[in-house]
Amino acid sequence: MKPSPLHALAVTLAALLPLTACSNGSGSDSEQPEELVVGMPVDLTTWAAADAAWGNEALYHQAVYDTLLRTDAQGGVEPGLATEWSYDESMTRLTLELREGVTFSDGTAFDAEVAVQNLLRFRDGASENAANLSSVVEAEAVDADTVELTLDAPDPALLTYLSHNAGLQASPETFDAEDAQVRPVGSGPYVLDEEATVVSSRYVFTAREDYWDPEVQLYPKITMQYYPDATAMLNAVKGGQVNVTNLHSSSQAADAESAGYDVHLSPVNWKGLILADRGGEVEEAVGDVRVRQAINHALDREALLDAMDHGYGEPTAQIFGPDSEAYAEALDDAYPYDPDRARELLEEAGYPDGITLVQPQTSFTPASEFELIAGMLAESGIDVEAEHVGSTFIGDLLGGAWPTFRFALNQEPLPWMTYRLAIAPDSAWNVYDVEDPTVEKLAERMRLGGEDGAAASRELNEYLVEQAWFAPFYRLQGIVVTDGSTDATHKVGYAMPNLWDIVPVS
Amino acid sequence: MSTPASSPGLVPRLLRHPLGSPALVFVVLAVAVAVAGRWLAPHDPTATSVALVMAPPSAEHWLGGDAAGRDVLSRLVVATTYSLAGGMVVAALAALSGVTGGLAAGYFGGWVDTAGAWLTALVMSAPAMVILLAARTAFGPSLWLSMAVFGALISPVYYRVVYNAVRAVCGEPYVDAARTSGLSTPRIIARHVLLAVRAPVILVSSGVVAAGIGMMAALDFLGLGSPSTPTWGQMLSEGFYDMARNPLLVLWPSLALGLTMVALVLLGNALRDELEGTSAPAPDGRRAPWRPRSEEPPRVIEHGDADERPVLLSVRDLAVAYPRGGGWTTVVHRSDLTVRRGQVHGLVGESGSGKSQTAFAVLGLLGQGGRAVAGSIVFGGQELTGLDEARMNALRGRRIAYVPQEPMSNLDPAFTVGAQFTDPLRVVLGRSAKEARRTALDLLARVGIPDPERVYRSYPHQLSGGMAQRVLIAAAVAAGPDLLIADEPTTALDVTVQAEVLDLLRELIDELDMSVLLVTHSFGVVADICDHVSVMSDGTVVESGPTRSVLAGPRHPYTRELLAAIPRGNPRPPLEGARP
Amino acid sequence: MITYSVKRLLSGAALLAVLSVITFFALRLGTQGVAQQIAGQSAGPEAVALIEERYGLDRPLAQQFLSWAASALTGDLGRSWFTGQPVTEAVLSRLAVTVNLAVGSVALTGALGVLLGALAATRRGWPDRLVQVLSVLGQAVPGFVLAVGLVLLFAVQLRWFPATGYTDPSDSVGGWIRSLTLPVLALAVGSVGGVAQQVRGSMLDVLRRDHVRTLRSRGLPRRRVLYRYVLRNAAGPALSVLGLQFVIILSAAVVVEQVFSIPGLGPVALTSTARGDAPLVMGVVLVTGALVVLVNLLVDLLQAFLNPKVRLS
Amino acid sequence: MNAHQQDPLLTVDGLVVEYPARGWRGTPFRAVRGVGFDIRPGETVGLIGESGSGKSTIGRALLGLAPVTEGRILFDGEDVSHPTHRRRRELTSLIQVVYQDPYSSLNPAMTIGDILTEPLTVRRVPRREALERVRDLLETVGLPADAVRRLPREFSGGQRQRVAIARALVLDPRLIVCDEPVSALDLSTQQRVLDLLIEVQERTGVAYLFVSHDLTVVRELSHRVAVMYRGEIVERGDGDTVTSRPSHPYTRRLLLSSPVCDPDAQARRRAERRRLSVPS
Repeated sequence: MKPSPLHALAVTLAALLPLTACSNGSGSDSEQPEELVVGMPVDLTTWAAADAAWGNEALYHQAVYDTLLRTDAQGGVEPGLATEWSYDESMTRLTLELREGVTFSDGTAFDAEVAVQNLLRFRDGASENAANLSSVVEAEAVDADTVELTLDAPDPALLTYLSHNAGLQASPETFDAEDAQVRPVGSGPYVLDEEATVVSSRYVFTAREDYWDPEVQLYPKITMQYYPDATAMLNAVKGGQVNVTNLHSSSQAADAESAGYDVHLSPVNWKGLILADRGGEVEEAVGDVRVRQAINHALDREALLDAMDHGYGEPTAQIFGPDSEAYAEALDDAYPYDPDRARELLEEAGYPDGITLVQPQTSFTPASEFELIAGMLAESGIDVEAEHVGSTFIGDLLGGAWPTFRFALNQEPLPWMTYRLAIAPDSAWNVYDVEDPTVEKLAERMRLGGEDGAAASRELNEYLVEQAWFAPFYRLQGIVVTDGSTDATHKVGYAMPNLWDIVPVS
Repeated sequence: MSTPASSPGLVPRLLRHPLGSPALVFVVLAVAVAVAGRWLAPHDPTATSVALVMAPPSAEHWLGGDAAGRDVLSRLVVATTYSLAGGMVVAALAALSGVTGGLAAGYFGGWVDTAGAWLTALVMSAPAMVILLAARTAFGPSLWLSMAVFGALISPVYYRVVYNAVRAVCGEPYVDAARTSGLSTPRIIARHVLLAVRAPVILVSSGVVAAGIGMMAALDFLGLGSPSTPTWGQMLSEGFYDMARNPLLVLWPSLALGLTMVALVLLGNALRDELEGTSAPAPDGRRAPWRPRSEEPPRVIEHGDADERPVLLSVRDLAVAYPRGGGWTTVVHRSDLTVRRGQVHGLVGESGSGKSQTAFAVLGLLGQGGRAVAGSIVFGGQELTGLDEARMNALRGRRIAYVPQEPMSNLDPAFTVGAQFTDPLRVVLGRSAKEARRTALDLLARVGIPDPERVYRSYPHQLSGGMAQRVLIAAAVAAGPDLLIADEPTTALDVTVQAEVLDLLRELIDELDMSVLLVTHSFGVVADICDHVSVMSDGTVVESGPTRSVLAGPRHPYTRELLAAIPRGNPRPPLEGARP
Repeated sequence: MITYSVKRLLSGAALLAVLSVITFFALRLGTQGVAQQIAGQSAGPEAVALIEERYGLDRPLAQQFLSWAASALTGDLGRSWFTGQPVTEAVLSRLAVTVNLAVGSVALTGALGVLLGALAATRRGWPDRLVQVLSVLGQAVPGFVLAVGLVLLFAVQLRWFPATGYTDPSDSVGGWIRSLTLPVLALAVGSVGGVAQQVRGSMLDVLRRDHVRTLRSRGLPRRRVLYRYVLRNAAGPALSVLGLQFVIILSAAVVVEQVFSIPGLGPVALTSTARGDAPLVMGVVLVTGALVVLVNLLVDLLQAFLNPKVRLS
Repeated sequence: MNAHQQDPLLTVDGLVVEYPARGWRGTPFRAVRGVGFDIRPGETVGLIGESGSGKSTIGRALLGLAPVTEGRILFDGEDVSHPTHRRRRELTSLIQVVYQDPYSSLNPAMTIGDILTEPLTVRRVPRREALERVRDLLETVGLPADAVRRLPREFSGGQRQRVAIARALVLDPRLIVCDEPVSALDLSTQQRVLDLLIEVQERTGVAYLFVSHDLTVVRELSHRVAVMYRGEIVERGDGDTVTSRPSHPYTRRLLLSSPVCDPDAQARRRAERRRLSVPS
């Protein structure tokens, strides 16, 4: 560091402060990793397995719980508590062989009966992903270590779901316990240290002895520190207080890099407009495919990427990511930026004077982004009015309050998952429950999987882009940073790696 | 006494204030920008352009563009309007509820007062952030709403100030006088009470506006602002978001915010200085040297004096002055005084004649900044002017003693009589705690206090005025001083008590063989106890001599006038037709 | 004294009752769709209905409040809707942190404020100017700007102190001090100037009073009169200001805790209010309200102790 | 003027003033304990007493500023001890007051003109007329006419007390309560203010209740005098008798305690007072 007046001042102050003697205490260079500190951008919703959330919260659960199956970083299904799995011919009956001799941290044994209960409780629970098991009609313990699931229709994503929250296995003792939300009892690699934990701030885990898979216990102790504030998170990174974290914003990547962190990028979400009222139920104009296409043409995706996310992403017009079978590179450029074409389309649709859309504006994203997009759309004759909303935003959104709105949705690893998330008539993000015969026909083919399923998913992608159900801007890079003592392998479709893919660097 | 805010020349006075003038100018400028912001802004502050995202300063866009590609300068200008208006809303709402509440509670008292105090406590114990957030979730993110709620939350600031001012004013006879003039309550409040709270309200307001602007910035920082309203705080928090890419985006709003708040606070300080008259006097370096008055006062008229006792105190050509503005206010000009051993010397004059200041000069205890600027004070052969602190202390504790005018205000209310009585005995005279206590109790008994033990343990407010004066006299004579300076020692007492205290003084003088310089305005007191008298007028001793001689044959016109003015006490004849 | 305290505590209890009514209804009327939020953004109507039933959100508001109040009176503040943590546990564990922070700041403010104020009153000159500058800065620089500045300098640049987080004294006393230093500074700098100015003002006021001259007339050295008599008389107003500062700092701590990611009451207050976690919000409001009531009572009792006139009547 | 037949202007009968206790359980403070006297038109009744004797409280009770607990106050035959709000305001034009402290009894922020016209303007007297009347009054009390535009702080204590007297006169009252009107003034101005009061009384026929602790001053002004001690009247009679040949021991002590400005006379007084106080 160059000597500067500020530095001189600091040195003077240092002389006055007796506390500085202990400032070299954080052993960042020690050889044996004692502890992993993970910075978490989201808080844990609940420990109750039946109500659990996933996505950004997956790390919390992966520390304490086992799932029936696991997915590796590339999305391949691997054994978890279930060692073998097989479907029948009709693809509606799934048999799982369970690992023997597994116990929960409270000593209770894990068996088929427990697994069945966990599955049914999740299906009927309050998790936002409860619908992931909606195809399961029946679950049965055939014997102590065999579970059989009966489905009402084939579900190509079921195995993946069982490696997520739907497959979480909690001790039956917690099922009706009052403190299930705060006191997890799982069979996983770590147990929660309740003494050291501060709910909604810091969660501390210690490695469990005699865990069946010691290979995933890479640290004796893990601390997951929740940073509600982006600035605080960045300060923690700059101050070297975390080993690994998922940054709030791409604007912080440069800071993290200059603080000596490795930056891992991977496309996670697509950011864009959901043109939800494609049936024209509330806003007639949005029901017209030409209007929706006009909106797509009105977007200068490159410019938006640079302006809003500093280039950390890839412009696209499709909602399926490159890791998905449905992905088609050509579709990224399906709607080049063309305000004139946009106006033409509007005119053809019968809106020569343009249209006006009302969109929700929240404090979750910077106001500047909203105005930037609104300004861009206005050039093509599409005026956007802001409606300011508070915490009821999500509920209203899913209730269909706004025909079009801006959001960022996960790019699921499997096309079927994307379908379940945002396309199926009963999916959460198809907020007006729009049902399209073409889409449904393709979905039936996807459901059966195989080559034809993959082909159908590509057709679906093409159809959705052509019909302009969405107006994506770009695929946003998820940014995970690791310090010098840590490495992480990115997991397809998700922001954070699997817990066991975060490893010490020797 | 408070000077009203409207008195001519507050603005000129502010402009002369060293920190007030730049602050005032800045605030006026900021307000002008706020008012004209809409027209001043070179570009549409909400227009976005991808090309302008994070653009560096250019000829077209002086301060460049922000993260959304908006013109930073235009936003800064328009944000001034919203930021200042937000601060104003805070102040307006806080003032509205605080002033109304404070007025009502202070004026009516009783249950209104109780209710007001309780409501204030309620508002103050409510967690501000939670309330702000709850209001925000309830009614949506509106800058004005948040500011109004914040205004309500800090209204106790006004409430307290107004309440205290009103309480003080309501004790003033002029409010009683208004009541007895037949003014209605609303009119009394409007005409008399409001006038008195105006100054403190103006003072508080500049701080509250600043607090409001600061709060707005904090809310924006927490992401709780109103995203559609451009404010400095919002620009700042957006700037923080992109600090690594473009630190200038933090700089501009910080400057606007910081300078405005500093200006407001400084303006408030300057206002306080000017309204409360606490502006610091110019430092000595810049003060013109003291000069005597141009016209020489006439010399003292000395009556013939047979007193041959040795001189104890000799004051010659004494002048006392206080710093005022860049110069001096002279309160004593050329004062001459001779006090002999064993003499009781009365120093008579009207208020403002400089008699007390002469006495304080002898004690070396002139008020803040005051000093003996000319002449000499010789006590027991020692020159007192220019004597260092330690030596003066040694004299004060032992050889010169002082009895003040107001017995109650001259005892420290926070300490028992015993504590403040014995402390000087131990520190100055080096007595042990036990000795000091015995001395004190003996002296308390000596000055005629019936139950010395009880008084020793008492706090001043538990004593009557006469009792307190006896305590002060006992404490003054504890060291057996050569000279006792008594400044109107009986003026605050009832006549019957006055007579007793004068008797006590007379006895002590005989007993301890001390000289007394007795400052008084009453010739009756002089006639009662003094063997010598000096008359002061307008800072000068005009006549001096033995009491009998001066009272019987005053020679100076002023003395004559004074003696003639004493109410003659001619009885008024009974009214015609009075019943016996 | 005891009857007075009991009376004050009763009035404080009434105050808390009113406060909880206001907060409850403002919050519940303000936040709709809590159940959706608890269930998660993609949750279907079944999951939401389940949540509503589980927490009794389908009942009329008044009924919800009464049942909350009934169990609150028995000392049971319920569990957070979102985290499921018992509210008493959540609030008290975090209160300890905030109180650490607030007491530290008030102590620092008090010590520095009295010292500087006394110096400014008696010496004028540089201490006087320092107090002026500090009080202007304290009022003019928003706490969060100061906090961010402190972090950038002392934590990020120099790495003397941790940038974020809080270490419990039971883990490491040194770590505890280190983790509190910057936040305490950030909070104290804002109020030191104000307190110093108050101390200065009331000392100058006391210095002008008659009894100071009388004490000096008995030969007591200036220094002794200042530090024994004047300071004692000026302590009352200073104490009032400190009490007020405690309340202000309690509010300001919300922002500072956010910047330093300190698990105090602030983040809980923010998130629980923002997402409408009524039981937790009520817990926060009750506990901070009670704290303020107690601090005010304490200040008044100390005040009475300092002022014999009040103490003895 | 035929004073023989005149009924009293003011009759105070069995007046008790109690101030409510502080706190719940304290006993109320009884400042005046059953006092009776009367004042006839154009008469001055002096009320002498030391601090805490209740003399000022009686004045405040007449003005409605202190609560009448028991007894009656008859003004011109009308019981005004508990008047309605409205009547109280009407009474203010009949009963006026001059306070002790000329510094605090005038609002420092108002001009003399505003202070003096205020009682008139609230009674809807046109401003012009009010100013006319005020100019006359300023002349009466011996102040320059340009005083209207000036602020109280531009005047000396004695002059301010003249303003206060003018304010009391502005409504043509029939009774003025003078509450220690000269005790805050310098010696040289006391006599002039006393002279003014007498002159005003002779000219307008207004009656005074003259409250003071100073025997000499009371003697100069009062036709009749009552001496108060601890809330009660201990002696009453015509001014000269009570103030120079008192019969009650307390009044005698009061008289002998106030010093005279002749050393020899004062020495005699002192000796006499000592003799008096020995038995007690």
